[in-house]
Amino acid sequence: MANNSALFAQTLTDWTQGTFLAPVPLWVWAMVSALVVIYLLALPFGGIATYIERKIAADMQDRIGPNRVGPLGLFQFAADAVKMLSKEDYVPPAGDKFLFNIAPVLVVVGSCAGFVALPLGQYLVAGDVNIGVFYILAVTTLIAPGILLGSWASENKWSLLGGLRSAAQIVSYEIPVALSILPVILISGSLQVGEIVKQQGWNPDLPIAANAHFWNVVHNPFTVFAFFILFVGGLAETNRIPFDLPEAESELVSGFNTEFSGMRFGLYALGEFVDVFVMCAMLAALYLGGWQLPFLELDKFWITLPSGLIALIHVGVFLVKTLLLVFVVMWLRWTLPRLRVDQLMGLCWKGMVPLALFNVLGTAIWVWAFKGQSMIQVAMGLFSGGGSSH
Amino acid sequence: METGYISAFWFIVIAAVTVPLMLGVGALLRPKSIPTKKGTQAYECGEDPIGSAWVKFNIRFYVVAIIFIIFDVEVAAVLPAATLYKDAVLNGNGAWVFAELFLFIALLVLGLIYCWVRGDLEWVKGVTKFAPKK
Amino acid sequence: MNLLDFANSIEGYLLVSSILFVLGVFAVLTRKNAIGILLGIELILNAAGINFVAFSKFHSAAMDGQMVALFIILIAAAEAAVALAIILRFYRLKQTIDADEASLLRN
Amino acid sequence: MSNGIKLILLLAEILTVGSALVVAVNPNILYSAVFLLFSFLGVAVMFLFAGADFLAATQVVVYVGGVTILILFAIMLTQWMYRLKLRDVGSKFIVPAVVLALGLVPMLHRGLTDLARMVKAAPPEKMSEFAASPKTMEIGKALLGSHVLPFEAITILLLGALVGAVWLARPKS
Repeated sequence: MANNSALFAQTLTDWTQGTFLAPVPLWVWAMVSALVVIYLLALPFGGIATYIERKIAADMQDRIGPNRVGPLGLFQFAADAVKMLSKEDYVPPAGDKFLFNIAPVLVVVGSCAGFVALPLGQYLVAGDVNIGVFYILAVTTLIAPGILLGSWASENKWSLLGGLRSAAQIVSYEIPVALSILPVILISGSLQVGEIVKQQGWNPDLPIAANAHFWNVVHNPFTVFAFFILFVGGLAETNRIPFDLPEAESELVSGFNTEFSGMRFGLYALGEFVDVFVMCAMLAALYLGGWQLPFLELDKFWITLPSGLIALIHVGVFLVKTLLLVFVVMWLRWTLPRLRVDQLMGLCWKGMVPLALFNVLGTAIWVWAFKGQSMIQVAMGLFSGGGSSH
Repeated sequence: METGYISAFWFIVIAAVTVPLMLGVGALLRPKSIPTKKGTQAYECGEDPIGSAWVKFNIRFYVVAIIFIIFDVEVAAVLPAATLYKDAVLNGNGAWVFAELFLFIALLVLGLIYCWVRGDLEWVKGVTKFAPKK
Repeated sequence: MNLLDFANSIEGYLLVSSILFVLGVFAVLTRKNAIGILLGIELILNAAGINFVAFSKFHSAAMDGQMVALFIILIAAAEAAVALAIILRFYRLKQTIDADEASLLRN
Repeated sequence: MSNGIKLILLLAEILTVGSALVVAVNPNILYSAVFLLFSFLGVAVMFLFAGADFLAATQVVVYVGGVTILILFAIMLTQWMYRLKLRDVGSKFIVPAVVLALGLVPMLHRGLTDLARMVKAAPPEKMSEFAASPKTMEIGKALLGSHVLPFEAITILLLGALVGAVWLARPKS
């Protein structure tokens, strides 16, 4: 089995060799890693993101924002959680109880399962499966049926309209998203996210030929566009502004989650924020070099760093990149007006899909013409007069 | 099967268990709810809802979904060939894989152009431009 | 042979596939609703896919079976798109999707 | 493979069969569609255990993300739901269908297992090696090599299906 060492669970098994924890089998460590990632990363992120979003909104509108609970209002999300937990648990009596209960499960599972293939660090990935990117695309498709069924089960006209819009929007934008991932696959020759990230390093000390190409976003002119298409498609897939028609409060009250109250609504919101995180993390891993520090390779550093510190730095770099993208997502919310539904579909099918197809073709030609080298490698090869490195 | 899928299994199980867990914790914390007439109605800004919400909707959503599924399948089908492309190029026989990719893109473009020209990508259908009578 | 080993043997896969196939046929025969019939057909196609994948692993350890299963998935999507478009057309014509109404060969 | 992992497979098979049963007999067509989704997921897990990782993801992407959504749209857009309440019971075929179902399962299973016995089984070590190896590139090689003709035929078929389906769904003025 390839790349066993890249597994979180395997790393934990190796670390505990020779200690009293040695007899613990691999599947227990897999469960521990899942617990750690979901309860210490995914769900807290969803909670804190609501606080950060309100704070950013306040800053942009010259307000103070949440400032009562704890210093700077930091514990606002905890107060929100308590509030949601203690609210009335409302199931529409005229609706469909079974579907109403199962819909949030689909949304939460669809967003949390995407974390499996995200490499937080070089050796910190819950399951660096071989079909990596495709796996993430596959599990996140569970969200659309979840939203659609939840909206139908509410027996509310706003909900059903919002759910139908949401499902149509998510499935439409899945095409440009998938097509914008294709250039990365052409460049890397792999679907495995860990492998894709590994190829995006750049060490100035190495000769060009021995170097990996730099971040995929600057691999060639077409990947720059592909990056933006993936980002915009991700906004639409996660129902963020300017694509928040499914929950447009001025026309649909609250869209597909109108009838969801208390913790049920909280789970929807949580699932959505986690989905934003997965999207941004995927973007960071595929196009912005994941855990790779720009122009540095820590294991070839002038002093040898302990492996634990390197792992921490990797996680930090990855989270900084991801959270910057999340910040841009929140920033856009207070910047752009909402699209109309016909503009939304027009943008997808007449704008992004043709452009994404063009990017795939352009990247294929670039890879063929320059033997897989990036812009930087080609330029440096020209300046040093060495010509092609192959 | 790779070990990574064991992690995936646990992620799915734990995420699925989280939902009833949180709802259960809420059930312990919250006061007993007293349903009222307005409270148990479908929310329509306080008005009494007229008729069921389970009504028929416009077919535009449906046409979009039909176009989507064909594109989705084509993208899924081209992924295996795309993973081979880099190695094939470096080994000097990229032409065959490129031809495959090009055919795939050409077919998608053809389908897109057909839908575009025949107006299936228009969201607003059946609205004819105002033409003054002669 | 205990149940766990049976699940991971070709007999287990074939049993699941047989049951799926028969349930699909059952749905096709008993449903009046055209969409219900389509659900049955999807079950039948899945049963065939399981069959091919099972033989691919347990009896040849080669890719041929998986290729056919992939083709089944691709064709099933095309089939679903066309079938649902036909159902939509039929619905526009008759304001119903009861398959028994579809016995006429003209409008 | 440890017993715990085999248990996951067994659960997936039970999920597949149980959901398929609901699909076949539940009178509510919407519930049938939802359980069809779970059946698809179970089949994807079975694919994964048979060493078809790429196929499993394709199954989820195409069936769960595509076909199920399409079917749900179709149900929600073509039914006068408040009148029919989605009931779909009673058919003149119900008795023969039950008889057929009860008789057909053992027959089919018997026939298929006999076939499996007749064909020479792969050696166990080759089987587990096959199940553990990644398949994406293998599928790519087969699609470009030995299976190129059916693959091209299917891509063209998909284009035809797109044109045909869109033509059928277009409102006639």
